[in-house]
Amino acid sequence: MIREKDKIEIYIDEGLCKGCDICIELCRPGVFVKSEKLNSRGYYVPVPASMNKCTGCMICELICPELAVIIKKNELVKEVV
Amino acid sequence: MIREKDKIEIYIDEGLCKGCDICIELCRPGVFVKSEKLNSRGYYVPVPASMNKCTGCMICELICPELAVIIKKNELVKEVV
Amino acid sequence: MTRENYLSKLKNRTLFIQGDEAAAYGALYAGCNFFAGYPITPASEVAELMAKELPKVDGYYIQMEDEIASIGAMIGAAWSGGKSMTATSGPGFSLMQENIGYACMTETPCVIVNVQRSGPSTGQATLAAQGDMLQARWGTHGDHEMIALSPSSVQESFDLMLEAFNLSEKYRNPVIFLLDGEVGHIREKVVFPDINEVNIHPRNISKEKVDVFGGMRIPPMIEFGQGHRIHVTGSTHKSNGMRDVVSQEAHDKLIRRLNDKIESNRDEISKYELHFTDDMEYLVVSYGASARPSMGAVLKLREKGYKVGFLRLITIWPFSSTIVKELGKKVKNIFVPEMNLGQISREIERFVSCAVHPVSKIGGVAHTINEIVYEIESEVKKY
Amino acid sequence: MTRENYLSKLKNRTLFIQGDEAAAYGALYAGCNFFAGYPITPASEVAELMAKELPKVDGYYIQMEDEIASIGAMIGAAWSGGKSMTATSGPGFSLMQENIGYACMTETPCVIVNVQRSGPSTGQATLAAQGDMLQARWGTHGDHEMIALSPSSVQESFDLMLEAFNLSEKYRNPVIFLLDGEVGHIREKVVFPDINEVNIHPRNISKEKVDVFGGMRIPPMIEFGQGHRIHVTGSTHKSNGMRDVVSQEAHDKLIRRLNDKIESNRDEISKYELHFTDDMEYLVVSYGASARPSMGAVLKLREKGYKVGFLRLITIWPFSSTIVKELGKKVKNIFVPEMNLGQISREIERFVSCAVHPVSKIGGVAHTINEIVYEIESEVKKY
Amino acid sequence: MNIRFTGFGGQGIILSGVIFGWAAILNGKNAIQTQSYGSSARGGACKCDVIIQDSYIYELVPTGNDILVAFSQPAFEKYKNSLLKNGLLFYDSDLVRTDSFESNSFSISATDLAFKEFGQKLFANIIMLGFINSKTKLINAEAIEESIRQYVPSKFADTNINAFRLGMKLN
Amino acid sequence: MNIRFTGFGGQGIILSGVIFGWAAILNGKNAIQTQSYGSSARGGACKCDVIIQDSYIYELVPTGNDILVAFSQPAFEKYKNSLLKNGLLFYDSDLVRTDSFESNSFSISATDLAFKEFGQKLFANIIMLGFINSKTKLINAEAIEESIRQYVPSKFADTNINAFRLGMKLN
Amino acid sequence: MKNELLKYLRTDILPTEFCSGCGCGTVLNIFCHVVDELKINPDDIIMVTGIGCSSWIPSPYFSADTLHTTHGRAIAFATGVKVMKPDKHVIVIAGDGDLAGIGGNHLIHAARRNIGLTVFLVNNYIYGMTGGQVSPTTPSNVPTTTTPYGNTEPAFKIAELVSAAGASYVARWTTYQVFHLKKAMKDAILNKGFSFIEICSQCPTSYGKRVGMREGIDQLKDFRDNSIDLKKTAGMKDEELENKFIVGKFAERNRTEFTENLRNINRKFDEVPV
Amino acid sequence: MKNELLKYLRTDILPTEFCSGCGCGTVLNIFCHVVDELKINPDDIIMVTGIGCSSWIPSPYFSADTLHTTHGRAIAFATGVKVMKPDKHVIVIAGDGDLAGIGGNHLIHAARRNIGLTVFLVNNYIYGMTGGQVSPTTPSNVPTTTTPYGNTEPAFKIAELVSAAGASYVARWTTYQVFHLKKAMKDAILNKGFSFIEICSQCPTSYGKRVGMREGIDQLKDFRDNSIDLKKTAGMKDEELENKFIVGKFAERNRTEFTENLRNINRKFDEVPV
Ligand SMILES: Cc1ncc(C[n+]2csc(CCOP(=O)(O)OP(=O)(O)O)c2C)c(N)n1
Ligand SMILES: Cc1ncc(C[n+]2csc(CCOP(=O)(O)OP(=O)(O)O)c2C)c(N)n1
Ligand code: SF4
Ligand code: SF4
Ligand code: SF4
Ligand code: SF4
Ligand code: SF4
Ligand code: SF4
Ligand SMILES: [Mg+2]
Ligand SMILES: [Mg+2]
Repeated sequence: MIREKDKIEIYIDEGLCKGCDICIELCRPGVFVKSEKLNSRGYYVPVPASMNKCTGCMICELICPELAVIIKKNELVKEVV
Repeated sequence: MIREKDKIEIYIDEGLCKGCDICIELCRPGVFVKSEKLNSRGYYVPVPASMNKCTGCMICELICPELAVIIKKNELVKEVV
Repeated sequence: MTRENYLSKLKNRTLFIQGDEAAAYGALYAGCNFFAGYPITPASEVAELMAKELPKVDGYYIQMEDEIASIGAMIGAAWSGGKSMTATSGPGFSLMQENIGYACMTETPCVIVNVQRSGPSTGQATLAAQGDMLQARWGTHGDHEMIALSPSSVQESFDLMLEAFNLSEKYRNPVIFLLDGEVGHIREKVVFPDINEVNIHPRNISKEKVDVFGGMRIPPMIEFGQGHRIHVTGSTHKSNGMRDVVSQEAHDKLIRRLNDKIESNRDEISKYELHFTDDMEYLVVSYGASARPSMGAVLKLREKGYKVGFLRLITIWPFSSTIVKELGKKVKNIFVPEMNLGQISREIERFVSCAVHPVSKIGGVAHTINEIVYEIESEVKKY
Repeated sequence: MTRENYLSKLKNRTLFIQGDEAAAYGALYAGCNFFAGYPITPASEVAELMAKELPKVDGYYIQMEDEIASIGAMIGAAWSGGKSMTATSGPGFSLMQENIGYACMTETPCVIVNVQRSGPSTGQATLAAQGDMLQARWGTHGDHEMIALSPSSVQESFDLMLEAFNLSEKYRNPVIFLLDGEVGHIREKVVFPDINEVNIHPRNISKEKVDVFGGMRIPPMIEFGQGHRIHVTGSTHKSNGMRDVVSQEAHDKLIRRLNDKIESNRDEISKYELHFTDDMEYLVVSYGASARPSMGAVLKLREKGYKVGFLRLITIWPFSSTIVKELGKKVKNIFVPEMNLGQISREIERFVSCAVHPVSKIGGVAHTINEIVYEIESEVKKY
Repeated sequence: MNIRFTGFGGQGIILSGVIFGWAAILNGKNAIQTQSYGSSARGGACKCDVIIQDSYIYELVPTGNDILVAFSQPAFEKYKNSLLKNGLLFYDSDLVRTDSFESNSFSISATDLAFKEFGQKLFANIIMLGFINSKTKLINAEAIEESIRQYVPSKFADTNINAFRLGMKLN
Repeated sequence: MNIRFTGFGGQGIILSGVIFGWAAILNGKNAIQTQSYGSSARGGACKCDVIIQDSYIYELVPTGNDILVAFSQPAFEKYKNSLLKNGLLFYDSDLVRTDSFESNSFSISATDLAFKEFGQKLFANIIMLGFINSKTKLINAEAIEESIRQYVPSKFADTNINAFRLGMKLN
Repeated sequence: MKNELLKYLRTDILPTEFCSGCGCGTVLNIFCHVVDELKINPDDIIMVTGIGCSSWIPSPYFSADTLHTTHGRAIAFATGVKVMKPDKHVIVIAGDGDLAGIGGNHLIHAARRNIGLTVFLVNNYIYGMTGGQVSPTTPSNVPTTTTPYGNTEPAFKIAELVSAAGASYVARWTTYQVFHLKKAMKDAILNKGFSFIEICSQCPTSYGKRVGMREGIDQLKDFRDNSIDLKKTAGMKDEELENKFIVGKFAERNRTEFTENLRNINRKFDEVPV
Repeated sequence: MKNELLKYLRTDILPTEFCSGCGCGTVLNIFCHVVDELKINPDDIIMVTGIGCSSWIPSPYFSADTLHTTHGRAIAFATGVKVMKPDKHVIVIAGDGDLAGIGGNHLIHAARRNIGLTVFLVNNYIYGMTGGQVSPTTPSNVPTTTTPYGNTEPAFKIAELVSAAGASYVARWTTYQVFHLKKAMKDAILNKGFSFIEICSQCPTSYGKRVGMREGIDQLKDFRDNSIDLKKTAGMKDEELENKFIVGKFAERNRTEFTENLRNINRKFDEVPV
């Protein structure tokens, strides 16, 4: 069996994020969860909790009002399990 | 033979007319002709030369830009010829 | 609800509100029943309060597509029986200039509030200024006179708005209500009077068909719909309202009368407040928000032993030249704290021969008492 | 066709044209390559000539939907490398006020022609006036300085337009060209110069990326498309153009610099003409069309033995206060013939302590020589 | 020398003045021309003044006219009193009745003539120019013809010159 | 007595000042309240000043603050120097770090507390009001509660009062 | 013999100052007929207008209360009038430059609001009063005093635009179709919401002569020969419709009138106990 | 890790001053993607804007030559820019109040002229920056700070209006349809004439909370649930379409661009012998 690994990386720029939850709510597979603690600017930022669910649909990156979500699609690293 | 007489009266208010010829040109039966002489304001006013041709269509009255044409439709006076 | 019912509910109430809101309440007391406006900081609060309250007195608030439409609708309403007003700030006030001239020319009673913010252009939109004092006088093209008032506190914003409507009716002229963003946005205590204690100048409407634009210095008005088929125009007109755009005499007669009705009543329209002017050697002249720290400074300077007097202008236009001339003769120096680079100080220069010192501050922050004290002290010490 | 080819065809030509047209030709000589406008009597002739001639110098005439759009397009063009202008009269000038402030605030070189007609409001649209002299100074909201010029003949309308463009480039400020309907519509002889004899002040464009809004009193410009990604705003801004709409210092620094660049060059900008002032006892001050019969009157009074001097203002704003102050000390009376109810006479009052007499005439007809002679004689005889 | 042309808009009143003014300049004089009209493009009364002098012109408003040209009754009524004593009145006899007004006056049927000779009432003003010049000899005819060619559309130039020459011949 | 409330827009900074000012008036004092904010409705720094005096207030701009309330780091940095010697600093400890700044200071986790106790960060400002009043006893609590009821939407009045009372109890 | 309809005019200033053959006079004429036939008392009419030749139809000629405003602002002023005088017929007659040029924003916003104004826009394709500068309705390529080399801009289709803005009654007719125009004017006046007619009208002086039609009658013949009924245009290509006058009714919609909405709010407060 | 697209922004002033969840940020984000994907050098872009929150997308955030004008006048200023710089992408981004309220006239006239501007109107249904007053796009009955008893006016359908005015490319999308919006922005920028996109966008602070949608995400869900493809609306009744967001392409027409017409005239004079 061959598995794709680290296909997608997700970054949240905490310095930009304003905790609007849009990425959390609109990611269909539900990749993000809300952080537990306020960041220094008073927001609960999203945490990409289930990276492996990510389909790479790019919605979160495109819709984030702060350009705070970065989806990196790396070349496929396939490994034999 | 019965003829309708004086069915329609046509008046031109020379004090208002500006000699634009619109009534002359748009009257289909050609009731009006142009006067020979300038009036005191420098215009050749129309003269209803062939009253009997008038169909009473009212176009001249409605379209005259100076409200200078008056079409009076009297009760029909029929006379036997 | 009738206006009376509404006002009886307000009577004797104490509120902690902004100058903008007090101005709006003043308008409601004055009988304003029409407001057309367009949002702009720091004047939007006037509109918002009118939108909420006008329906309660069977009046109408409408928001137009821009300030030009707003003043237009306001003038249309005034000729249709409305006591009407609009409110804006610098950018909108600039846009209204053409039709301010129209209101002068047609002798339309109405009130235009300009809550002055820091300009020119968009400037610092949320910060206060007194930068439109001369624009209020000269902003529209052609020769004209103007009535403009400027309150120094929230309570006065209320009180003076009544006066603004009364003057507009009495002189059949637009009145500019020159709030500054400072007084407009401060919250202070206001107490509403009993409507019966308030003096309302009714519109002078003629039942008969008369000349609405001449025949006397301030002719009566007629309202649309009275059946008099009047003709109102911003073009030069005869006393019956009909255009005469070619004869020199018609223009001369009309425009001189329009100017004269204000100019010849200058002293009657002019309102001001005097303090310590009997024994003064120096005079401070101020108005609006600046008058607050100015008065504070005068008190402080008096404590320090300086013989300083104070003139607070309430009426800005027509300019209170009589008192300024008179006071100017008594002093060596006049100091004029203003939130601009010196506007009213220029007007003062026309009437006095002593030295006139603008005490200018711009950038949206009111003078402090100490700043004014310092400026005056350092000048006075030179002698 | 290149501008040079075009102008070489005009060189040494004598034409019998209106002041409006001469102003337009002046603009073409000055290198104007963009005109945006909206028709209005008595300024339409400027537009009509530009519409015809601009394509010949590869320039652009556009007619916009109103005057606000016209001045907007003009400012946009100026930042895009255009030498741009617009022309209007009172009503349109009032509408332009907001964006005149924008042009001041953004230090946009451009020329705004106001061919003054009889106001306020629509007034007498086809008749001449000088009623917008103070509006040109104070029409837009907020503190600002202004440059304004006023020609007295058709030839001067041409010559001074060159100056207007040069001043706008030199000081990076809008320049108001205050024609009056009289000079604008008179036809007189004009002779066009050789382009090589004409002095054109080039736009000060920086090739490098620099601060375009500060750092020096009159910073260089940058043109859109140079790759410097500049930010131009009518809000208060720092020297790099970025908004700072909260700090008092930013506003104070910017606005004082904008005022200072004009104010401190007052004497350099100020142009005027003096006659018979050496031995005078009375002074006549006038400008624009009024200066013609005024000079005629001075000549006539001199013939009669009165010691009258004459100051013709060419620059209106900044006001020529230095010479006025100086001359004011020499005389007992100053007479100011103007086609308004006394506007420049008010400004004169600020700087002199002698009596200032407006010689006002409104209603669209220029003063006659005898009218001025009469006014002056009857005043002078009182003494 | 002050000359005033008056009439309705659309009669070429202003053009007459412009042509005359430029002709004066071609003759080496100073001239200014001013005009005024009602606020509609056509209907109202309209006047055009030309001041011609040898020296620089300070006076912008003629204080009295040496010549008055009238192409309409209202214009005549309005301006007749501006004529100086010994001034000359020219008018279109079809359009203006001078009744008891006393002056040195000259008239022709310019408008009717124009319509009948040249098919357009518009040429009346040029016929009148010719007539005036034949009576006054103010400016030499060549200068006026040159000026006409300068100011009328080239396709109508010849007709206008003919109209002018017709006017010169009238009595 | 000058009090300055500061933070981001949207944190109820201005409301705090208004409530405080009106409470002072209910206590028979003179008060003026002024506010300033950046030009966007929310993002920017925002401040609200309340001046309370027994006499008429001529000074419109506080020349130093007796109390500074800080709900954001930028606001704190910007305004900390306006605090008078011996002035009191109140701040939200989740949002502001005061580091080496020396003053009499008091802090609570107002925002986190509000979210966790009342489900909305919005109540932080009212919790802070309670906290301030418990420390300073400037105005009697009844007047503040009356003022709160006056200024918050009635359906949130009780929650706000609870928030206020929670703040009063904090240490 | 005098025209009886002169009773609707301010007769002391007749004849009009319009040029000979100008369509403005025809609009005035038909409007008088309409008022007469609808038996509207002119005391119940408030005319509002702007600046331009067309604006002179009401100001000064038609004898009713008349508000002659600044250029382009008639509809804005009329809005204030209508709010305070909802029971009057508030009628705006003005030109293409005035209403669709400088005043275009007020036009579309009033249409959106559906305020009960009746607006007759006299489209003569030019700025007439100022002597023939290009207007937003001047057809492409036409030379005018400010487009000496031909107009570089396409023209507005005003009726279509006003319809898209939301007006409840919209039509276009020319001064040639006098009977249709008369009927449409009646419909417009009787409609409760915002009613708009674009009236294509001749201007021999400032427009006609530019396009080879020196006299008013020439343009009228053009209207006659080149008008096409809106209903017949379905499926026609843009090129076929070029230089045609598409006439007919463009919109008739049932929408509540703006000032009624305002009064409904006020009525709520009638019942509030004091 | 930083977003590579930040290179298109003036980063020293980030984070933006937009409220949390504001759609303006999304528009900015997608616009950066578009510029990147089209490989446009920002030096070839001139951004022009007015006053309002939406106007802050270009001013100050997007890093290109930027002309931040007065309220409502962006398109007028941009007209002058485009005439002098016809080879640049002149792009206007501003709000509903700015472009369709006070600036409505410039909008329709620019559309008529078909001048080669690209205009993105961010319709948040409110005057956001001034704190939530009714705008010409606020739906009827919605309460705002200046319509406390509900909006008495119907809303503009801006895309439809601009199409009627003559624009050569017109579309409407919401901030939810990020891919469609991205594609449309590309089409608009590449189209030569006047291109216009109405972007329905959330404003939680000044609008959403008034209609029970306190957070940006609430309005996005509304966009998601209530958008309907223009192509599917044929035959649907007005009532069915109420409160729906009709999205899609409204116009795509081949018309000559305005500044090209101007240059064609100038070219004629190139050949004139001196
Ligand atoms: C603010 C302003 N700008 C310009 C003018 C000059 N002006 C007067 S009428 C007019 C054009 C009128 O055109 P239109 O509305 O089409 O009327 P028409 O004369 O063609 O009937 C213009 C531009 C003015 N009076 N006010
Ligand atoms: C002439 C003028 N009038 C009013 C204003 C005040 N003003 C600033 S932004 C704005 C509304 C902005 O609304 P919109 O364009 O929809 O932008 P948003 O903030 O909603 O994105 C207003 C009315 C102004 N700056 N200038
Ligand atoms: S969409 Fe962006 S700003 Fe909003 S929570 Fe997610 S990362 Fe933060
Ligand atoms: S790319 Fe799509 S699936 Fe992946 S986190 Fe973003 S929204 Fe979720
Ligand atoms: S239409 Fe009227 S104005 Fe024209 S010629 Fe006939 S009567 Fe005279
Ligand atoms: S009524 Fe008809 S037929 Fe009779 S004269 Fe008039 S147009 Fe001719
Ligand atoms: S210029 Fe045109 S619109 Fe004006 S009156 Fe003459 S023909 Fe009529
Ligand atoms: S007020 Fe609305 S549009 Fe403005 S930044 Fe906040 S959410 Fe965005
Ligand atoms: Mg027209
Ligand atoms: Mg908006």
